[in-house]
Amino acid sequence: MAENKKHIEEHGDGHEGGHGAGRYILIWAALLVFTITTVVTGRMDLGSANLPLAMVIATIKATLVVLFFMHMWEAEGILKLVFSVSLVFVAVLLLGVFGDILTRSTAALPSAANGTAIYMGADGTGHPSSPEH
Amino acid sequence: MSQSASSALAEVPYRAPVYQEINYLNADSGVMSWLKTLDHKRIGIMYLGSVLVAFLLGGIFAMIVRFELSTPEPTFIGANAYNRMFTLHGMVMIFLFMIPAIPGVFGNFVLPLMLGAKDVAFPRLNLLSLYVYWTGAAIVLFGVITGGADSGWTFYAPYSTTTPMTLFPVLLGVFILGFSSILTGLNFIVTIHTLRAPGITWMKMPLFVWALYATSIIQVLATPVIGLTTLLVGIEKVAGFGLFDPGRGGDPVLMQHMFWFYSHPAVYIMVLPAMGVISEAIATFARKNLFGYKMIAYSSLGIAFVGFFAWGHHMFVSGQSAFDGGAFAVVSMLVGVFTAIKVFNWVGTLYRGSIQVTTPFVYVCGFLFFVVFGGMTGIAVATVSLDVHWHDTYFVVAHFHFIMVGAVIMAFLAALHYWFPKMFGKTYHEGWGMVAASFIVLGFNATFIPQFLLGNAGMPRRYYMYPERFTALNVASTAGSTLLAFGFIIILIYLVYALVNGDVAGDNPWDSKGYEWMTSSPPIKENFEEIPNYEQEPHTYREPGEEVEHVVI
Amino acid sequence: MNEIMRTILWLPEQASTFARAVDQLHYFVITVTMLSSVGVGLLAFGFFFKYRQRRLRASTPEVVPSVRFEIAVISVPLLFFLAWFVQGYRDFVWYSTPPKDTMDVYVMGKKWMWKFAYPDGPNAVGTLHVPANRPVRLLMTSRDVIHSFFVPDFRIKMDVLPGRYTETWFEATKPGRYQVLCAEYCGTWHSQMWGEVVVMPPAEFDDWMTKQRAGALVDRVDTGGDDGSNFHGTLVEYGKRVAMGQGCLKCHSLDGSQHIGPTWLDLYHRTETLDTGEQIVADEGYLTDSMIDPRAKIVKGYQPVMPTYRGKLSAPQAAALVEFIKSLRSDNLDNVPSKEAIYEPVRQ
Amino acid sequence: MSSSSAGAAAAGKPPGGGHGGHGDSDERHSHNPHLAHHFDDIETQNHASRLGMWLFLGTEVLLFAGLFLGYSVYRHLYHETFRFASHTLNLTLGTINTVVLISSSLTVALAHHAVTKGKNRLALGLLGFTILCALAFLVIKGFEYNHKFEEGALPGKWFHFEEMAGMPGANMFFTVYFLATGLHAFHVIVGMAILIWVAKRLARGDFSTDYNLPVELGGLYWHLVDLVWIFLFPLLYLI
Repeated sequence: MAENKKHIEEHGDGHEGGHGAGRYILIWAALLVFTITTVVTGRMDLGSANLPLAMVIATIKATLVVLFFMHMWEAEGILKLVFSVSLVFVAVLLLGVFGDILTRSTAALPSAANGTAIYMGADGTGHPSSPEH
Repeated sequence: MSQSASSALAEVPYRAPVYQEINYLNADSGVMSWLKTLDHKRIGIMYLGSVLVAFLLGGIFAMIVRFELSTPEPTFIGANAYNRMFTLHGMVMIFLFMIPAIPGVFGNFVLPLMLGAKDVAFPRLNLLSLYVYWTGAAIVLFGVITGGADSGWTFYAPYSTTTPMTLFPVLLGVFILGFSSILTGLNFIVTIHTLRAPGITWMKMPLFVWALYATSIIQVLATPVIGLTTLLVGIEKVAGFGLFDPGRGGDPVLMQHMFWFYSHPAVYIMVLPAMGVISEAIATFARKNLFGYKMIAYSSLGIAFVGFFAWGHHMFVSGQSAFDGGAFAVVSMLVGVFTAIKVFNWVGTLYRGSIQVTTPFVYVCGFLFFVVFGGMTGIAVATVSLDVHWHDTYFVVAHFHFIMVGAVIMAFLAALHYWFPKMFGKTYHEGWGMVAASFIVLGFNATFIPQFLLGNAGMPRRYYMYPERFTALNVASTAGSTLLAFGFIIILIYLVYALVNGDVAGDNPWDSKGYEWMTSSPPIKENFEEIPNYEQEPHTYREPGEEVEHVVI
Repeated sequence: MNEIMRTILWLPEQASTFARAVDQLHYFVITVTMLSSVGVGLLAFGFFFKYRQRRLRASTPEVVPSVRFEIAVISVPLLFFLAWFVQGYRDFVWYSTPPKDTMDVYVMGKKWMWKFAYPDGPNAVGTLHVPANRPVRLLMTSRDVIHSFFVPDFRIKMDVLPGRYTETWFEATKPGRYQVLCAEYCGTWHSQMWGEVVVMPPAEFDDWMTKQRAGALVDRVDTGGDDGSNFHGTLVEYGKRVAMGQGCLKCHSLDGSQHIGPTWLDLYHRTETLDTGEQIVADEGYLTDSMIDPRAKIVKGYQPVMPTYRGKLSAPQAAALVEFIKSLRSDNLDNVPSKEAIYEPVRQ
Repeated sequence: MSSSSAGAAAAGKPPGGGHGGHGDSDERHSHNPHLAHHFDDIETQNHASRLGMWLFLGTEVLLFAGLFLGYSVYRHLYHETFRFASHTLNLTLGTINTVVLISSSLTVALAHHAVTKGKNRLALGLLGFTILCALAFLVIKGFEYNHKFEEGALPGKWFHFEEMAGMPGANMFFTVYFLATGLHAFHVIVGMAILIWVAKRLARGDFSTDYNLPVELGGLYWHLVDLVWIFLFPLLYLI
């Protein structure tokens, strides 16, 4: 990638360094393969492994798109920083909320068994609005 | 051209100030030249007009609330009208005034001047952000007039989704205002990265620029979340499907998490620029280098970052888990430390200075007291066990008004007076300035100190009627607010007079070394005839080559 | 000392075990806060006099902080803050972990009243009787929006949410009457959503409880035959209950929204155009007629689909419905607040 | 709506600045019509535009983060229901849509590549294909929505999905489903509008090997649309 870096410095917007259209097609093929993998494995019963597996595949796909289709691989450092920071704050948001959800007592969760039963419906009609009452 | 660059020492003969005849104000004429301008200075001026109208409206709502509370029984408006009034007061003050106030007005006006740039990076986006602000404001006001909103500015579900009032336009307006804020922040970040004049390195940026940089990061990262939250609440209100309806297994506490994920950092969107203003003004009026420049700069970034981890301290008794409460509480303490660093450095700047006593400096002093008291009561309410009693009482109301009014509005007024000559090339009447400042500082204390005691005594916020035992303190608070309002009226009068009939200020009436003063006042349309030389740091009052005493404490 | 500080700070009585502990920390925190803000203010003021400008464009020394100074300004506040946090969090954990042997009371918040229910005792609206020196746990839920159960004298507060239970506990230390306030904004009469905790000496409380149970058995009223005689709310509240029970709200909205039938919001004294083109004012007579013979006068734009309620509604019920409709005004969103304590008979 | 204008403005900024009223006041820069008066050179200006675009993409990420948060919380609370509900969605259509979006991402990247190589006609063709893909995505989504409406899966008071009657949180799944895919579809429409605008300018001959930033930035926005879908697809359709 060293040549690419140099190339950018020389031309500023020259993101098209040493690679051609072939690389894009290669990435696209990889994305398709991953898509098929995730579809096939997604409906298998892998127990608790389904969610992590699907997320790992999605993350790999997203990384490929960001790095190569969006040229993050050869982008200036600040652009990398901007995008990573936004991801960090997504993590912060999830962390703060799950710190609450995972440590709350069961009765204080909205899914508490009698939750909907004691709730009279926000419109005060006394008819719980959910179909699952 | 810059006048102060070479004229420095006292023996320079006195020259009568001159008014820059050709400037950005009269470069083009006609209403359309304003509405279609891409000039950051004119956009700043239009923001100033807009936020002042918003402030006036918010102030009127506040006075209605205060007068209603002068007796424990209904005084002159009904319960629903009262509920609308405090909602409007909060919404208008926060979304229409506080958030755009300092970045939109002074950020737009002085940021490029401080960076030696001819404009912000995206001038069209800048104008668009003003139009988006107007659109959002118009929709909020439309919603207020036709439907009314009585949910409080926090629009907690499920109250907000079930109130009979049509809340949707107001929520939509807030959503749109968010875009204006994002555009401003995005523009500032890019400007600071790409348009610093040669010589202005990161560590030579004026502290106001650092503050705006930190603010912009929050604006860009936090605002989308409130946008989504208002959207979800709005959709739930209108169509009945959102994420927060307990009747369908939804979690209203999730809504509070999402709301405060933005709204706690939003406090720093308001306060950080205010702190930037204070850094600038205190260096100018003490005629001294800033004590601990780097610490102030880094603490701005620190506040911006840590501010994102503290939102849960608004929810200690909301049904959030005790574990999460503790985690958020301990992070909140860190924010306090960053603020403390800044305060020590400001006071340190005054030490051995040559202090020029002016109206903006009075506001700076007011700010110092208020920010310490407001900030430390903030730490007090972040102390979990104490917050159990204080949460949702007037103690909290008083605390955040110390920050919002005591810190932000003091800084806004300081900025308005400090940069008034920069913006218009005229000076206001110092005597009246002092009178108004006294009214405001005294009136402010008289309004909000009783509210701390009310909170201690246990009066919850958003109360239309209250038990008899709270009467005395409420009357005191209402009386104080009258003084406060009176102070603002005086300011309005003398500033309008100054605009029309004020004395010529000259290019640099305060003898400041700030970068924004290195061009004429008011500046020409292109900001600079020639990019100034930025060899010296922005807050250094030592002349080039001059030997001064070097003190380390 | 405690009393002096409490008076200066306008704090209410300390009527629970938690209140005393919290107030100690409160005094410490507030004292430090006041001292430091006044200190900073005075320091700034002092500098302001000492170093005021004596000469135009005077040159000033360059003062910079040493590393030691920087460490000090970071660590001293941090130490204070963390100390507060540690003490505060310990108290909070105490406050959020009820002891094992509590007396449980169920609390239901609804616009704009508090309802208390003992697992095997009476229900009460507005007043909660508890014994002194015995920990009481409150299991709280809301029927509509979020409320917050706040007793200043106990220094306790907890949000009451719909669709789930939150809990709080306290141990009252002195007999007396203490006000309950709603601290989470909940609509028109949020400011009147008051209740009372009556703390009684333990022996007296046991007596009271026994009496309640005995009396309740005698006066027990079944819920069948709902003719209003056993409903202890206002007529408007009764009307609301009737509307829910009869299913009126399946077709008529209360918030002005369009539905199968005309909305009840602002219906009273509204001028309506009938499908015959005739204009009428929806007064008590029209409203009552419409329940008994709904298809006689149909408002323009609506289908004649409402069944008759002749024989299904008693006279008091019809009157209560009319009263309820009258109360639905967009400028007066609901009925008046309940201030008085109302007791409901035992339901077993 | 405002999101669209913000996106378009961010993408369209650099050339816009060049057409700005006072771009010609400075003689030094008259050689490059795309350079705005307040930038020293075109590299800085392009860097600024790219930075602005990435910041905007960052805000988009945070916008969707709120919905992903909602999904995660309710999935945690009602995981059985969510698992069941995801199986009621049409996996075939979802997979086709994924392939369509990934392919459109490829073609938009290739289009930019072609412009930098001076092959404007090829680029126009590729952009046209991308826009067609976007349209196809929306049409397929429309069919899916229609089917779900008929089944009564629209949440709130319309919810009467018999297959899932009585399952707690069923309504929440479809709320997340409709809000997330709806917001995503809205971004597809915005992205399509941006690409049409870029294609129009490309056809007019505005872009060359030297100046093609709007193609790149429009492409970035489109990749983001793809990116969001890459996560939405497994979460909603698979697990």
